[in-house]
Amino acid sequence: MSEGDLAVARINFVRQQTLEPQPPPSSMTGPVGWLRENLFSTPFNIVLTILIALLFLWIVPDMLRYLIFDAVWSGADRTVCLITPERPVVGACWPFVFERLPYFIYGSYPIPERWRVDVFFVMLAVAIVWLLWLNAPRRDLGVIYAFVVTPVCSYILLSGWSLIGLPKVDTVLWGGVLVTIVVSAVGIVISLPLGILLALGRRSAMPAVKLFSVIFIEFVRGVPLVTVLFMASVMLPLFVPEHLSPDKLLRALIGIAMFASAYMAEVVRAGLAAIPKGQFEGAQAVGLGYWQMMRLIVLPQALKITIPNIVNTYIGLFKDTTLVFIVGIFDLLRTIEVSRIDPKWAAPSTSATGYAVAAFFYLICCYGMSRYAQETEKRLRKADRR
Amino acid sequence: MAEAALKIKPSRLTNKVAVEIIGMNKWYGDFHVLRDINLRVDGGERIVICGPSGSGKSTMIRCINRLEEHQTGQIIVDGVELTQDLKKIDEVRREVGMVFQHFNLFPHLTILENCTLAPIWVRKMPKREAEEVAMHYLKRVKIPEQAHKFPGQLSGGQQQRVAIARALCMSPKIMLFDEPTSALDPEMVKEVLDTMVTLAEEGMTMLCVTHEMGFARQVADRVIFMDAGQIVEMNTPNEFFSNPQHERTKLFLSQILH
Amino acid sequence: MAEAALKIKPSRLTNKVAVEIIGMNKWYGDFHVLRDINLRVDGGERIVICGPSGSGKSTMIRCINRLEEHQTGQIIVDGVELTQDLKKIDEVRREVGMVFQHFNLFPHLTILENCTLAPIWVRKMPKREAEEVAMHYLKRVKIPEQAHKFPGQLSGGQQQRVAIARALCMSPKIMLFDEPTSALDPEMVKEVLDTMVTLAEEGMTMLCVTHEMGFARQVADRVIFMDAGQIVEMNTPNEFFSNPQHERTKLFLSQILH
Amino acid sequence: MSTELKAGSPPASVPFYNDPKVRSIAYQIALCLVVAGLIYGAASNAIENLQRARIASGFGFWDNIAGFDISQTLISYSNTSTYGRAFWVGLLNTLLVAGLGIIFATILGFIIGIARLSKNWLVNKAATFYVETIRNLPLLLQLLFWYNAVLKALPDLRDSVKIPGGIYLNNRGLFMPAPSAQAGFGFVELTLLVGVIGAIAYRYWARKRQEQTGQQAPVFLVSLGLIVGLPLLVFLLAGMPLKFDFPEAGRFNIAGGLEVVPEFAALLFGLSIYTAAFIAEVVRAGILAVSHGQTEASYSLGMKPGPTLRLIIVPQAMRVIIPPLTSQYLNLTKNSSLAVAIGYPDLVQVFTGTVLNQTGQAVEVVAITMAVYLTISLVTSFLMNVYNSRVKLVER
Amino acid sequence: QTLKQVKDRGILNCGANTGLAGFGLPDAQGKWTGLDVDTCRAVAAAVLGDANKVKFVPLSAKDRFTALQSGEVDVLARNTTWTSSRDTQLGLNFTGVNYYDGQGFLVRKALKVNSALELNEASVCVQQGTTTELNLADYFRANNMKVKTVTFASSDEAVKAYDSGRCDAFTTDASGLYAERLRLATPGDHIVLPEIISKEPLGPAVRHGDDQWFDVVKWTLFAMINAEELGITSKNTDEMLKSTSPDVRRLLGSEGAFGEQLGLGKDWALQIVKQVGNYGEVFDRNVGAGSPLKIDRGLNKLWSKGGLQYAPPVR
Ligand SMILES: Nc1ncnc2c1ncn2[C@@H]1O[C@H](COP(=O)(O)OP(=O)(O)OP(=O)(O)O)[C@@H](O)[C@H]1O
Ligand SMILES: Nc1ncnc2c1ncn2[C@@H]1O[C@H](COP(=O)(O)OP(=O)(O)OP(=O)(O)O)[C@@H](O)[C@H]1O
Ligand SMILES: [Mg+2]
Ligand SMILES: [Mg+2]
Repeated sequence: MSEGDLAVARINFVRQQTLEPQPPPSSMTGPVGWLRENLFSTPFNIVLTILIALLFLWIVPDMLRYLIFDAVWSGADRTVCLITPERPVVGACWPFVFERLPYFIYGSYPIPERWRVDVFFVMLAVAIVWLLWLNAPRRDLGVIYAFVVTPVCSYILLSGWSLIGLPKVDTVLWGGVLVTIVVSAVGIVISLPLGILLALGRRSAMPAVKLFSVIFIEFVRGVPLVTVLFMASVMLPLFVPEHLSPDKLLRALIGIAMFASAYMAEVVRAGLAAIPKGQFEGAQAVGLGYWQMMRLIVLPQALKITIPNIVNTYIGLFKDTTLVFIVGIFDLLRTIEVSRIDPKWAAPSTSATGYAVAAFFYLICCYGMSRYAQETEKRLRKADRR
Repeated sequence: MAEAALKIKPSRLTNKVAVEIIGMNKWYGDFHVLRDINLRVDGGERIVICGPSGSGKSTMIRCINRLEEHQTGQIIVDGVELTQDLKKIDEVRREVGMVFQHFNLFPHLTILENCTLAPIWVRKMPKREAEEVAMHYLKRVKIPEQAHKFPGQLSGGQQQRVAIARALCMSPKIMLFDEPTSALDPEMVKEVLDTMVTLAEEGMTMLCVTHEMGFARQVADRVIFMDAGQIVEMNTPNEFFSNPQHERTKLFLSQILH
Repeated sequence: MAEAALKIKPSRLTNKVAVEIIGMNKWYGDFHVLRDINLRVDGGERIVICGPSGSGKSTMIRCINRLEEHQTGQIIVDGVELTQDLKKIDEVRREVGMVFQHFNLFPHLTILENCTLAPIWVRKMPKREAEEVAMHYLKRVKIPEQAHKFPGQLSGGQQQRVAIARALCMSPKIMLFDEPTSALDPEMVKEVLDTMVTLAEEGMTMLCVTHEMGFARQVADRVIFMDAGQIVEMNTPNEFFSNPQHERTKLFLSQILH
Repeated sequence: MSTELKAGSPPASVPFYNDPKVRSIAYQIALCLVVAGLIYGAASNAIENLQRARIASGFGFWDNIAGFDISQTLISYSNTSTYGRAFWVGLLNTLLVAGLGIIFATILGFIIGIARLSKNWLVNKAATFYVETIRNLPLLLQLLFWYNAVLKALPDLRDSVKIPGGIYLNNRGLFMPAPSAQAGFGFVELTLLVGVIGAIAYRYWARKRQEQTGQQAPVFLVSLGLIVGLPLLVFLLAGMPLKFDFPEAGRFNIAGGLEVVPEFAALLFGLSIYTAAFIAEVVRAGILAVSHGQTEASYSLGMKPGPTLRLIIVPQAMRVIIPPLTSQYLNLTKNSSLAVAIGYPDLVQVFTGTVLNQTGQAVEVVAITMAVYLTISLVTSFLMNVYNSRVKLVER
Repeated sequence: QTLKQVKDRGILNCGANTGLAGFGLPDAQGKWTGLDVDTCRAVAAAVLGDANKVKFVPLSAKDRFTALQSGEVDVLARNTTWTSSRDTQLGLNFTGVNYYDGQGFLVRKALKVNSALELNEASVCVQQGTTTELNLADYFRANNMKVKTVTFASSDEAVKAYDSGRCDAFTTDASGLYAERLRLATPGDHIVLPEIISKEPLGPAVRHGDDQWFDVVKWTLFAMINAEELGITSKNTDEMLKSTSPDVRRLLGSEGAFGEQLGLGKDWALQIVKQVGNYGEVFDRNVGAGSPLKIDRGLNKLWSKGGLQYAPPVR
């Protein structure tokens, strides 16, 4: 307090020496201070803390015991996972998973051709990292790689092209993680642009466009995907000329993409509703056209606002991929469900072990998505602190 | 409407000192935005704060009702020190009115509802009465006929006047104005300043960030000049305008167009 | 940076008459907000529009680049009549710059990106060059150091200056200012007005809604006074201030504080 | 306004392709043509193919005897009822679980969503943890988990928890005495009606009084008294004109009485918990879309965080919340069909499952199912959209 | 026409179960195994000469009939019960019976129940199936008993619920009952009741109105049964070709033109047996002693051994 003399500062005051900016105080935190502030600041907080701690104590040990300590780790068939007088508690039955793992990943994909799936996974991983890692070099090339090279190459690779010596692999043979990834990747890539178009259509001033968008969105959103896929799977040959009848996986893909788009459209519409009119005016005033305005000004803001909803939709989509089983293609969850039927491994804990694998897989993938989205959100939100 | 019957006088302060700021510092991240602020405002005093753009004027008055947290030093408003204590913050905010630079009207409420919301919910005033008070102030800022429009349908100046009326409807003990006349035409400026003069005469304590030097001259008890996050000079308007001490102040005043 | 080398001179108008408004009327719902507006602005002219709050000033200049649709009458900008024709509206907007009363900066873009966006996408300028131009104007409004901040992190006055720089970066033929100095301190006002004077000297056509009478006196070729949606009086600044004709004008001018 | 339009000069020659009206009409015609073409193509093909395939169709099965049992029926049903009756049983079960699920999920979702924005580290993290786990696991697995957890937590039939008053709780469900009205019960019903009307009137009066005097009345307590207390009093006075059908323990089961099956509890619980995680994110997005200035303005008026949220933030956030919230409601309704996994007899289990299996008329049954869900969805989203257009901002 | 289509296509589309142990289930390599699946392989072997030229389309109980009707699949081999209404109303033709099944009950020993007739008022967990729920209701109605059914989509969940005490009994086709019992925590504590409450003849089906194709599928199945009866196995086909028995010679195509009459090759039955095996082998491999299910052949024994499997002669 350099001029702390308040008596002097009563009426007039002239600063004699300019203060230089100083570094902020190292915030008064130690671990104890942090704890006190964040966990035990009020009675309500204390109660909450204890409750949540208890919840963890209740769940975590049981889970660990089941999945690890009581689990069976090796064996050739069901007998090792049975409950016997010598072994009254049996946890997860891992040898079942070990034996079935290739099936979970590749489904019925012919064994000699499975390297193709591996190559596809690698390509996709590269695409994802290239796109999502903000400091990656040449991200413009990354976009081309991810949206042109990868899809084309993967298509050729996975379904085969006899001209270059890759035997054809029918999509009914695809399965497991492969299908889950393919379907959700396609859905994710298609649904956003389509959803945006539909959302803009729904806000359009042209009655026919608006009507079409509304009908599409409401109807698609309204019927259960299961029934649509059912119709697509068994009824489609009735609606299109026989020779046009598309591949089953493709039908499911179309259905899922349509659904995700309808949901996405509503999500985007919500984001658009939050953009003040001044932004539209500002964009128009600097001479941007409709599409430029949307692309450069409105959508970036609208999408940012609605990121949590987009992630919701993506996560929903990722899980909905499981419905491809209706058209007779087995995704990961379905391969697990089928595997547990195998009498070779029939034991009390087989199902639960299989489901634990599924849960783990979905948790990892979806958590990855939502984590990344939250980082993005945080990054973008820096712009409008205040 | 019997205006005389309305309880629209600002309530009296319980303390002699309205606002006291002692050795206050604030940072935005690494940016030292307010540096060692010391200020004491007595009840009923009218303070004008001016200074170049970005000097921290808005930030300072936002600290007074704790819209921004300060990192070191003390701020005491009407005898209540601003700390983490939520209850005290509420208490302070109830008695301190604020007019924002960007108005921050509630776009989903009509003008009238904007004005009656806080009296009804915070002061527990009957709706009827709150509306009467609101109409009184809306008349005072000359926009009673807009009462049932939404903020989005008003011109900039009209919005600003609503913001002023809204703050006054709470009959606060202390008013903080952040450039309350920026969007107004000279005529309206005069109108609003007149309102403020009346309030001042009724004994309301005011801190006003403004560049209307005329207002400063006419109403202020003291003028504070800020630059680069510091209070550079403080004086009575007369002294301040006729005889600025600090180099920076001189420079600033010399540039004002007349 | 070789500023001299930059193409930052405003482009010349193709027509002698920059803006012509003939018998224009506009309604908001039932509210007749602009009534029979007739105005002709020659290329290179500087017009100041003033008038009480809510008199329709903003609405009028917003009509000129068709942010608002007028219902009857004609508006012709640089020889192009504003009708439903989308292409023409685009053409007009490209050549008409606007500074909003509420700034309307793009919050998701940095200051620099705010300024370079339109030149890059509308004028198809190389990014490099656009950035140079932008920095030039940011320097001119004294905030080059804020170039990489986001609008939300700037003070009100800083934001307003960004809005001005953004409009100038398009080197428009005609500039519309809606209270471009409302949030600025006197010092900055002078700065900005100086910039505008320079632009005026470079021959840019300007329509400026402002209450800075000083500016009107100094730069304007004509002053227009609006009230209740009508143009009440129009004259050279000298005549306007020294010898107002209309009652309303006299009243308005008499109220200005000095 | 249109009258004044004529007064203006005729629009100078606009090239037709730049006239937005012409353009928009062109777009719309093109769109209509494409859509119509697609529909025509599909329809003509379908007719042709259907004729070729000679598939038996029709809705004659509707009135046939169903011949199977359903474990939870809201309307009377036995295995000699018709398929049509089974359909209604399934539909009502779906509506029941979906309706309750929507209510619970909304409440929980709003709480979690707001908690995710809390400054309190623990509350914030707990809410985040909730969202990140629940949202990221497939619903099916969660339902199975909850179902097994419920079954495990409840005691065996023989060790039923007996609650005085003839209530039993075990892993077969919750059994309660089923009331049936006796003479004189009409009075009670009458007073209930009176109570409800009274409560409404009281609310109205309380609002009026608040407007006039600023006093806030204990609306909730008084309403409770009027709606619950008054009829109860009359009930006692009238000599308790109710007969209870008490559940009785048999050899295998508890028979009679009202029954809440564990499948229902697990499904409702699982659905609400799951959807709440999604709703929480929807709510969070909505609240973040309201500019910070609004909160500041409200605080500076002395409003507390609670009212600020209720009166300022949420109303403005609604327009961002509603469209995706509607989606979540629809999702919940559709997800209720996962009931088949845990044995709850919803529409899909009863109708699209068993009835379809019996009759084999997949196309008809699936079409009806689609129509039902579509109707539910359209009604939901219509209501939500009406609400949404009411909260739309009026802007210049 | 289906025969021609299949030959042109070079691959047989076969509707299989989405997963039922012993009847149609992918193994760890993703290869389909099961009794029904092998029936399809046999058709492919007969028609195309290669038992692997089959595309299996997993069908749920819901879509199976529609899929067959709309032409998505050529043959439906998906443990489908042969009933009159399916034959008449749904436009199907059952080509025979490859498994005689019936519905039974599993109960806890602790309940001390010895007959299904003692199950009055019991809760029964049931897997949603084609006729399962109906049979259950019929049985209880016929015997004037009451039942509470809890219906699950998959047998696994039904068994789990039963195991955790939600129900007193679990019912499904007898073939499944044994398989499901393996899943219980302590299989020894449960017994299968003696009553079989329904007739469930399971068999492949084809579309109405294509008699040639109907014959092909029907005789494929008969060929397998006949092969067992005649002692022809996949191992001994080569020796059997040298056999002098006229029945064997006719079946294997060394005598007569029975294959051509069906529109197939001469060696159609030879290919079936060689590549897939005879009925006994297939049964044994998939559900019988050679499989983890270890189901007794019971009704599915050859007629000559006291069972019901009986095939008309090739002649
Ligand atoms: N959230 C923020 N993060 C970083 N810097 C900020 C933030 N908010 C404000 N600032 C900076 O703090 C300084 C003071 O801002 P403030 O709004 O107090 O200025 P002011 O004196 O009110 O100016 P004006 O008269 O233009 O409104 C400015 O330089 C501004 O850029
Ligand atoms: N969307 C709208 N709906 C109805 N009335 C409106 C709408 N927008 C503006 N108005 C009214 O039109 C009038 C003119 O508004 P305008 O913004 O043009 O005023 P202004 O002259 O710019 O005033 P200021 O100097 O206060 O900015 C005002 O009375 C305003 O209330
Ligand atoms: Mg400020
Ligand atoms: Mg204006």
